[in-house]
Order: sequence, then structure tokens, then C-alpha cells
Amino acid sequence: MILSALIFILVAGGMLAWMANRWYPGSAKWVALATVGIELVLTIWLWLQFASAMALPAHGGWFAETRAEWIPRFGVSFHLAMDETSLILVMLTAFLGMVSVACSWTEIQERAGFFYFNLLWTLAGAIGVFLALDLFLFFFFWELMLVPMYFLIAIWGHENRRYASIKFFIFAEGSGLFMLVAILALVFVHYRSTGVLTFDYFELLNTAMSPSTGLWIMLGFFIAFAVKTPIVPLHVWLPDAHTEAPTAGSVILAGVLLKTGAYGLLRFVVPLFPDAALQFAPVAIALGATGVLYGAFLAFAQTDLKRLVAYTSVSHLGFVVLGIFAWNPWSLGGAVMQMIAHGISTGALFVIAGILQDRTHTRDMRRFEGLWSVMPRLAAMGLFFAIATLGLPGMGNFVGEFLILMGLYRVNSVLASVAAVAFVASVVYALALVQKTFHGENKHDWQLPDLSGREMATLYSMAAITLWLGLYPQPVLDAAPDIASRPPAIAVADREGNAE
Amino acid sequence: MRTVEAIAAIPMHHGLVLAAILFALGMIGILARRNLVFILMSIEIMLNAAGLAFVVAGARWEQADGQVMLIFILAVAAAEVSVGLALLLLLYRRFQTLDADAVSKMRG
Amino acid sequence: MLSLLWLIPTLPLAGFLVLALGGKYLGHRSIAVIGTSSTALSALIAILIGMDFIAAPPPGFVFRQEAWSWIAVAGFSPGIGFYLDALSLVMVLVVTLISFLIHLYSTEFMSGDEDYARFFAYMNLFVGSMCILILADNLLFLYLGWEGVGLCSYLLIGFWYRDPANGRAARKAFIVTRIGDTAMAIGLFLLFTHLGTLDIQPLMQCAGQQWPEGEGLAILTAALLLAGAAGKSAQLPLQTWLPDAMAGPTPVSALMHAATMVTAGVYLIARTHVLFTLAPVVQHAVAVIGALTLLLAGFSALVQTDIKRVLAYSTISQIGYMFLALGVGAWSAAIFHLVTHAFFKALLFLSAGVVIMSLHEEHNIFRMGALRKKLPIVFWTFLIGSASLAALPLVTAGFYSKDLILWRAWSSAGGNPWLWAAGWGGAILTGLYIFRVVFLVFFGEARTAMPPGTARPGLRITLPLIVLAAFSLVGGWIETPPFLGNLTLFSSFVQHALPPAQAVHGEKNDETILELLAIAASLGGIALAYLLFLRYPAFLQGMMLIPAFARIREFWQSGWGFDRFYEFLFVRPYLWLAHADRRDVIDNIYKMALSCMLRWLQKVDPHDVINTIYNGLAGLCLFLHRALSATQSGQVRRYAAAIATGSIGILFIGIFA
Amino acid sequence: MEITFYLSAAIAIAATLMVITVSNATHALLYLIVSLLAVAIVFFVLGAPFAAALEIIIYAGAIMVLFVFVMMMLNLGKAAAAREQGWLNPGIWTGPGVLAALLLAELAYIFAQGGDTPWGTAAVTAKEVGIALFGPYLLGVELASLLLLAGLVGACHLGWNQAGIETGHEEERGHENG
Repeated sequence: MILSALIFILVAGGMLAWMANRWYPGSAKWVALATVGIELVLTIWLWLQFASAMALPAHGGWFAETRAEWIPRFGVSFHLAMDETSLILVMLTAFLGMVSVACSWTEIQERAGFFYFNLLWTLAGAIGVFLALDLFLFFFFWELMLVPMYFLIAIWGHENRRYASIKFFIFAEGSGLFMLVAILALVFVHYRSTGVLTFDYFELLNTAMSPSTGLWIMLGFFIAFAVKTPIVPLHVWLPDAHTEAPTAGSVILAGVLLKTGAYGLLRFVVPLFPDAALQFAPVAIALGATGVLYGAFLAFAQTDLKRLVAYTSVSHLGFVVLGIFAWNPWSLGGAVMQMIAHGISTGALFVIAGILQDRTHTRDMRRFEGLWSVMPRLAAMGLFFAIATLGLPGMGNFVGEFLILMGLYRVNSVLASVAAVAFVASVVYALALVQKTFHGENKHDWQLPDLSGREMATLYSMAAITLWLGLYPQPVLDAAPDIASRPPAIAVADREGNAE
Repeated sequence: MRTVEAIAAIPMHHGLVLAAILFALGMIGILARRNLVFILMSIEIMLNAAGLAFVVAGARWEQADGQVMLIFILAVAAAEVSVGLALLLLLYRRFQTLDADAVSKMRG
Repeated sequence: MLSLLWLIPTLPLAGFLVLALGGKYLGHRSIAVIGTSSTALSALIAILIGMDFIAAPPPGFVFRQEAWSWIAVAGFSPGIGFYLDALSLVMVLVVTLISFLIHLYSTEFMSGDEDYARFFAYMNLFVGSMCILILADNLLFLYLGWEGVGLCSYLLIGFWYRDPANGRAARKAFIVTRIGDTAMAIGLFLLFTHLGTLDIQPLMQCAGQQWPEGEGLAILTAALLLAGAAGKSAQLPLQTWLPDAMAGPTPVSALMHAATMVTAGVYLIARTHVLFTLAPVVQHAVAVIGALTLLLAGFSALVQTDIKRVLAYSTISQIGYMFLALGVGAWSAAIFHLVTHAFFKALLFLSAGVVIMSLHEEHNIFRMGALRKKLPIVFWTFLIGSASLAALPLVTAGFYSKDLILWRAWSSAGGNPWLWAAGWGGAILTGLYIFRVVFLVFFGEARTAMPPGTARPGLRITLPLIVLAAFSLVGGWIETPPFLGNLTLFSSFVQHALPPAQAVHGEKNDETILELLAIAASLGGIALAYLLFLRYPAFLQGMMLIPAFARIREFWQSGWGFDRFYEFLFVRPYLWLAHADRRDVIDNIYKMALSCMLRWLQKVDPHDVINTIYNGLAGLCLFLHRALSATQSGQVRRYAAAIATGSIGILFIGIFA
Repeated sequence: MEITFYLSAAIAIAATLMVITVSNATHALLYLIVSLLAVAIVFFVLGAPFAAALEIIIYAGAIMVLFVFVMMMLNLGKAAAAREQGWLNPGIWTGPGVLAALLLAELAYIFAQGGDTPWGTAAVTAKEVGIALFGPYLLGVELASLLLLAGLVGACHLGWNQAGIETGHEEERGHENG
């Protein structure tokens, strides 16, 4: 029940915000804030609740479940369930929802009601994706979150929004098509072998299929999630979308939407197709390592602040892919950690970029310089999150990256070493960001107000979470999928890798 | 139950052939005439032929359904004629002609 | 008392937090009090703990304390934990003490700076990270401190952020050390993957049990750790960042880039010495790297004109000595030199800072001179520091430590005459370059008039100088060679953590001969400096007129061309590629795919079959398009006819098929 | 009785033929009414008196009256008939004729396949039709009423526009051209 509430609160809140803004202009943001506030309180309550339930060993990894018939004829049900991974991602979504409402507080003046409607519906779609355990429902939420996101970019975006939003939509829909085909293929394979027509995750979990069929269906899922994650070379929509989206859109895109792709890999690709995933893992790991380095490399080349941050996402999510396909406890813990830490740190960098753009009306780093003396607080926060992004120990990203590479080292030591080069590349881009934006002489004579109380509260809370993740990451690490309850195929690979 | 009346024992075919002929004539009318009034009349003929076929079949099986269908067809015809004639008037006012071929704005 | 161990890193970190968050609202006075008192307290605690540790040693000379479990995933469970043994105790004492003195110095030195709070915040953060590095119980926590000090180094080198050159130097320092750190991280992956833990003591035991000497994995791990150490300690081939790091404020150079942070590499190798003994090849490489570095840096120091750069190259060179000692297995000698070096090099930097400040940011030693009279205290402290650095016999700390290293380089199992010769040559160079500075700066005639009204350094500057000078003189008397009393206070204490060095090559009287040679080297260097730079300066000026010498001088001054080489090999290609790929080549591929295909088709011969097919297809499409659009005549009757035809046709099919 | 059927069938076919061939619209309308009346007789003969009555009342009566009204409003004169004559050149009949022949042939083939079927012997009264109409076909009746309503509204709407013919049309044209 509570799981459906998580989704419907956002849906209802979105509609309420839209309508409220017609009656009382300017009230939409309050409604939105209240909605995500309730959502956040609810998830934290759930977390505390389940943290105590953790003590009981018999829950099988799933805390809560909601199941209702939807289209019984095709075996489609409204099936939501939550385990630790879902919970932690839902918490991230709720928190970033809060952040994105806070950072659009003054930025969005036009059609605010519709804006918050789209924002909340995107969040609702994302939470649905994190909770759905029926493949049809999953696909439904997957599409649900795209359309409002498209509007967010297309209506409230920056100069080049039309191009960016269409590119985003084409990539997202194209990949969604792959997934739909793969879902249907999987369901029919299952139907053919058992005679039961169902879209339920648990029923499909152990579908018998020939290796080649499995590989093809898995590839369908993989491509869909690879576009969203994104994995090089399917990342090209991301820099444009992130750059052109409004601040809240960028935060949600980077913090939440990319995680749905990674979550899909974690929840569906590997468990549903253990053998195929095992076969495919070397390719995926190679792609992930390429992404890690390529993203870091390109981030350095950018002059547009938001574009730079966007490419760092490519790099960081590359780590997540590595972690998932290395599939051992360390790398999975690291992958979940990296997802959360990346959501917070990159989200914060986008908030900072948004604040800068709001005040200077440019994102070109060549036009900044020397902002430290103008807005020391913002600069200090920028420095802090740049350092978090480059993976300094003591911050969340480090724990994620270190664990991922350590797990990967067992499976493929050469690629782990290659990917580790990103430690250096990330320093190069992060320091370039700090240097170009905050350091140097204030040559352009900027006179800008420093952070307001609202912005400080947002960024300080994100900084505190980043430090917390870095120094006491255990709650997040515990949220990684328990490998013992999953198909052991890749664990076997792990052992083989260990032997060599 | 029902009042049995002695009626003519005509093979069903003959009735259906009549319907078919009327239908074909209506079709010829639609295709051959250019005047919209004639086209509308031809449509009436075809609808009527269809109704006739229903009634013939209904009579064959001694069921009321055939006549029910005729009533529906009548309703359809009435609605069609009212709208069709209104359109026809509109067209005449605008183009000063009833030539169906003259009204070809939709040419691709 | 020992249970207060956790306070040592925590106090400076708390100071950092207070200053970072509230620095805006605090006055200079309270900033200075907070910044200094936090390090003072942690130094005090370190001293108390040290006394306690020596007076009542904990079992096994080891004390551990775990705050909380940091990460726990499937057997990987590094904690936020502290580990105190003889080695880390010595290190933490040196670090906190010197930190306190330098903080005290900075309160006056930096008093004119607008970012006073930021400076002390960074400095406190550094002290905290450094203490974590030293006291860490496991390699991952050590890595946290390791990266933390790297970050502070970056922040403080670029402290005066308005000048882009400072920013460049700072980034260079961070990136170059990060290269080493990455290697070290890979080393950690390897260690955990094969030994299953990162806790230092169990790890060392495990390694000793599982790996035979010369095991490939051990060699690989040791090499990776060595890369990390070389990056942090500015050894070949990653030494290029340190001279540029002098862009930071002078107290920073004194604290981080001379006394403490750069010696972290030495500490790391000493801490993981078991791995290096398992990998003799790498251990030998450590010695060779140390020997090469100390010579190259010595030559470079000889020709620098910036006083701080002389000291920077001198630091590289001295750490080269420490590496040499580590490489031959003289662990305690390396740590001993680390300690004495920390004192006298901090002293030299702090004195140089006063000189620079007095001359209003003049760094060039050729524009100084005759400061002996004007800055008497500084002259004496600088002289003491130089003497200690040059290993002036008997009275200076540097003599005892360097002497010990030279002897070990000759006598240890890993030592050989070549290494000794390198160290001996380095000793001559050391005396030569440092006394060159002394003679040029404090003797001769004044080349820049000291601006009138320059305030004399106050107590907060002179006190640290005097304390450090005292340590630089007497600090060596805890460990003396056999013919001078054979005190082994230091090495026997450190033995609890590090194995003693065995002399295998040398006889007893060899040692005396070598001692005398070493004394001759240091005195010779000083004498040479006197002759060349004070007595007959014209000789050198005449030499420099010869193009070959001038070119060599230039080559040495640029640090043996490493910078230019790296620039050419790595930096330029990276920048070029980054620039070329700014718009993301993959995106362009997608964008251009279509137009490229069309262009390709155009290029192909027009009579080509494929082209004809494409043309035919296009023509067919065009024809179909025309035919179909012709059917849309707009004439209702034709549509009706089409419907009728179609229906009749379908009926036909329905009947006859 | 049989003779009545064939006779009225012949009249219906002949009248319909006239409908589609004469050039004067009013004459055609009258022929159509004749045709419908003949069909009504056929219904009666076939034992469907209710259908026959409806055919006369609604078709021949109401709907045809609509046509008459429209004829009056159009006020077509001799010129229109002449132009109509001009359109009716012989060539125009061939295509539709061939199509109609094909259709008839196909239908004849189907009837031939079916073989002889005996005729029903009982008439279906209005009462039965009514029961069927408001029993199983209730939904159909409602739908038909909706359809009629839609037709009514549509016709009203189209007719209303005539008020603004002079000005409104110009506007509309402007829209279309622009």
C-alpha cells in the first residue's frame, strides 16, 4: 500500500501544483515542495522501519510488496516491491526532488504550474521504475518519466533546447522500443516453455531458453539501459540534454534518470539472463572502461560548464557499469555507492552551474574566472564538489570507485588498471573546472551576490551527505543486491577470474 | 400465437435478385451522374435495396429481425439525407453549381 | 593517555571545520588562536602519548584504536582505526611538533593576508590528514590521509589563486602525485585480491607467509607502491612538481614540501617494508632511484637562482638519500634522516621566508647580499640549517643521519660501492649548493637595498626559528657512530617496528675510513663554495661565458629537461586531442553518418551499378509518388468508383478463391 | 399474389432506371417515389406489412419531401436540365455498366450456389417487430436515436451558416487560401 502511495503522492501533487497555480499564481512551488517533502519523510520513515526489520532474516530481501491484477488476460499485474536497492534509490530520488524544487525556486517564473507538474511526474515515473516488478508496469513507468522530462527540456531549457530535447526523446524512445521488443520476446519465450503468460519478474526469473536466444533478448535490454545509463558510444544525447535542460532538469537527469538505466542493468539484465550476461560481461566491461576514460577525457575538453559536468557523468556511470558486470560483492556495493554518490555530487555541481548561469547568463567558463573573490561561498562549494567528483577519499565517490575497481580487479585486472587511469584524468578535469571558474583574477568584473540562505541550505546538506557517504558508507553498501540470493553464474566467473 | 396469413410463395431468390438489381442501378447512378442531387437519390436507392434484402431474408425465416434492420436503415437514411441535403445547399451557395466534379478542392 | 590517540588527527580537523565554516565571522586574533591551538594541543597530546609509550610500553610495542568500521563488504573491512608503534610515534611527534612551530610562525608571517582564515583552515586540514596518514591502521585509511595531504598541497600551492601561474603549479603538483597515487591504488587492489585484507599488520604477516622472496606478485605490488611513494616524495621520474610547488606561501613550503608531506613516501615504504624485502629487485630499484635523484637534484640545486627552488631541489635530493637508505634496507637510518631533515629543512625554509619577506618578495639570490648584519637572527638560523644540511661534522644533526646512510649504503646487504659513491658525491654537492646560497645571500655586498622601515621579525617568527635551530644542532645526538660514543637510542627504539640493518660488507675500521671520507666531502663542498662564490666569483662568471657550460647550466636549471620532455610526451598530445575532440567524435559520427554515406555515393563512379540501383529506386519512388498523387483527384465520383471496384474485386476473390 | 410481386418488381426496376437516366431532377424524384412505392408493395407481398407502411410513410413521404423542399430552394430551371442533358453522353454509362454487370454476375453466381429455398409462409406483424425492436435491439434503437440527433444537429449547424453566407464565406475562403 505504502509503495503505491509513494507514486500516487507525486502524481497527485503534480496535478495539484498545476491547478493550484491557476487559482493562486506562485503557489505551485509550495505545493511541489510539500509533496516532495512528504515523499522524503515517507521514504526516511520506511528506511528506519526497514532498518529495524533488517534484523529479521526471513524477509528474503524484499521489505514491502503490493500486487493487484491489472490486465489478467495478458498476465499483467500492478506489482510493486521494494528491497534495499530500490529503497536507497527511492530515497535518492526524493532527496534530489527536494533539491530540484529548491533550485527552481526563483529560476522558473513562466508556466510554473506546468513545470512542477512535469517535475513531479518525472519523479513519479522514476520511483515507479525503481519499484516495478512487472515488466509491463516497468515499461509503463519507463515511458512515463520520459515525456514530462521532454517537456522540461523543451519548454524551460536554454538556447538550443529544441535540438537537445528532440535528440533526448529520439534516443530514449528508440531505446525504449528495444526494451519493449525484448520484454515481449522474453514473455513469449516463457509462455512457450511453460504455457503461462506473465510479465511478472519473479516468474520470468528462471526462464529456460537457448543461449543464443538469451543473448539476443539480453542485448535488447542492454541497449535500452545502455542508452539511459549511458554507455559509450550511446551517450551522445546526454551532454546536449544536460546542458540545455533547466537546472532542476539537469539535476533530475543526472541524479535520477541515469540511475534508472544502471538500476535496470542491476535488476533485470544480469539476474534475468545470468548466462548471457556472463558471456557478454567482457564486452560490457570494456565498454564501461572506455566510457570511464572517454568521459573524463572529454570533460576536460569542454568550455561549457554544464557540458563538462555532463561528461563527468559519462565517466562516473562507466564505473557503475564496470561494477555491475564485475558482479561480485565488492563491485556491486561500489556500484550502488557510486550511483548514490554520483547523484549527490553531480547534482550539486549542476545546482552550482545553475546558480552561476542564473546570475551571469552564461555557462562559458572562459567568461568566468576569479569568482572566488566575488562569491567565496559558492566557490568553496564548487571546490568541494569538484573534489568529491575527482574521487577524493573521505567522500562518497571514492568509496564507490575504489570498491568497483577492487572488485573488477578480481575479474579482469588489466581493465581495472586501465580504468584506474581515470583517477588521474578526473583530477585533470576537476581542477580545470576549479581553475577556470573560481581561480584567477576577476578579469570580467563580475559583481554577483553570493549564495542565498536557500541555496546554502541545499548545497550544505548535499555536502554533508557526500561526507557522510564517504566516512560511513555502510548503510548504502548494505543496500547492494545480496549476491547469495541471486543466480550464481557470474559469481562462477568471479571464481575463474580469481584462479588465473 | 401469430396470425397466420396466406402469403405468396415466392422463392427467396427472386426477392434478392430484385434487391441486387436495384442496388446495381443505384451504383450506376452514383458513378455515372455528376449532379449531386442524383447522387444523393442513388444513395437512397442503394440503401433501400439493402433494406429490401433484409426484409426478404426476414420473410424467409419468418423473423422480425429483417424489418428491424429496415427500420435502422431508414434511420440512417434519414440522418444521411438531412445532412447530405444541407451540405448540398451549402455547396450550391458557394460554387453556384451542383456538379460533383467541380468540387475538387481536395485534389492532391 | 594512549586512549587519547584519536584526538591527534581530530583536533586539527575540528579546527579546520570551525575555520572553514565560521572563518568569515572571526577576527584575525581568534583565527590565529584556533588554528594554532588545535595543532599545539595535538602536539602536546603526541608528546604525552610518546612519554607514556616509552615509559610504559603497551604489549608488543603496539597500540590500536578503532573508531568505527568504515567499509564492510564481504570480508573487506577497513576501519577508521589508528595504529601506534615506534615508527608512527616518531613520525607523529615530528609532524605535530613542526606543524605547531610553523603555525606559530605563520600567524605573524601571513598576518597581512586577506584570506587568513582560509590559510589556517587548509593548514589544519593538512595536519589532520597527515596525522591520519601516519596513524592509519590500514592501507585504505592511509590512502585517505595520503590523498588528503595531496589535496591540501594543491590548495596551499594555489593559495594565492589570483595568479594563474600558482594555479598551474598547484594542478601540476596534484596531477603528478595522483599518477603515483593511482599506481598505489592498483597496488591496494592487488593486495586485497590476493591477500584478502588491507590492515597493515595482518597484511604484512600474510605477505610474509604466502609469498616467497622474489614472488612476481610481491614485485608487482612493491613496484606499484614505489610509484606512489615516488610521486608523493618527488623522486625520479615524478619529481617535476616539487620545484614548481614553491609557488605557495613559504610556511607551506616549509611544512609540506620540505618537512612532512613529501617524506610520506619514505614513511610508506618503511611501513610496508616487508613487501620490499620480498621483492629485492624493487628494493634495489628504490636505492638506485634514490641515488640518481639525489645526484640530479643536487646538480639542479647548484644552478638555481630562486632561493626557494634551491631548497626545493635540495629537498628532492635529501629524500633521495632517504630512498637510498630504504633501498639498502637501512630502515631506521632513513627515518632518522627524515627526522633531522624535517628540522633543518623547515628551518631553512622559514629563514628563507623571512629573507624574502624582508626584501619584499625578492626570490633571486643574486639580488640579495650582505644580509648578515641586517637580519642577524635569521643569518644564524639559516647558517645552522645549512650546516646541518651540509652535514658539518659533529655539531649538526644532519651529519649523524647522513653519515649513517652513507655507511649503510656501503655495508648493508643491498648496498654497494656505487651507491656509496653516489651518496658521497651528493654530499659534496650539498655543501656546495647550500653554502653558495649562504655566501650569496648573507655575505658579499648588498645588491638590493632593504626597504627602510621594514619591521624586524617578531617573536612569533623568531621563536620557531630558534627552536628548530636547536633541534637541528642537537637532534642528531640520539644516534651516533661507533667512534663517537655509539649511541643507538633512536635505532633501538625504532627497531620495535622496523628490522635492524645488518652490516655484511664492511669491517669496523672501514667504517671509520668512510666516516672520514664523508667528513671530507662535506667540508670540501663548503670550501669549494667559499672559493667559487665568495673568494673568486670572477672564475665562475668567466666559465659561464663558455657556451657549453652555459648550456649545461641552463639544462640543470630546468631540472634536466624533464618538464619539457613530459610536456612534449603527455601534456601536449592530451591537450591537442582534447581540443580536437571537443565536440565529441562519437556524436559527430552519428551526425555525419548520413551525409558521409551520400558523399561516398557521389564519389563513386556514376556508372556504378550500385549507384544505378539507388537512382532507379529513387526514380521508382518518384514515379509511384506521381501515380498515387494523380489518383487523388478530389473528384468524389472517382473515389466512389474506386470503392465500388474494390468491393466488387474483393467479392470476386471471396467467391472464387 | 405472385403476380403482384413480379409486377411491382418490374415497376420498381423500371422506375429506378428512369431515376438514374432522366435529366430533370424533379422528374427523377417522382420516379424515385414510384420506385419506393413499388418496393413497399413488394414488402407487403412478402408478409411485412409494417415495413411496407414505414416505407411509404418515412421514405416516400418524409425523406422525399425533404428532397422536394431542396429542389424548391435550389430553384433549378430549364437551363439546369439542359446542362444535365449535356453531361449524359453515352460514354459515361460504360464504366458503371460494366461494374454493375460484374456485381450482378457475382450475386447471381452466389444465388445459383445457394439452390432453391422454400418461402416462409407466415407474415410478421407489427407487434412482433415492436417486441423485437424494444427487446433485444434496444441498444440499436438508442444508437439510432443518437444518430438522428446527430443528423439533426449537423443539419441545423450547416443550415445556420447560411445566415452569414455573404460575409462569412468570404472570411472562410480567406482562411483557406491563406
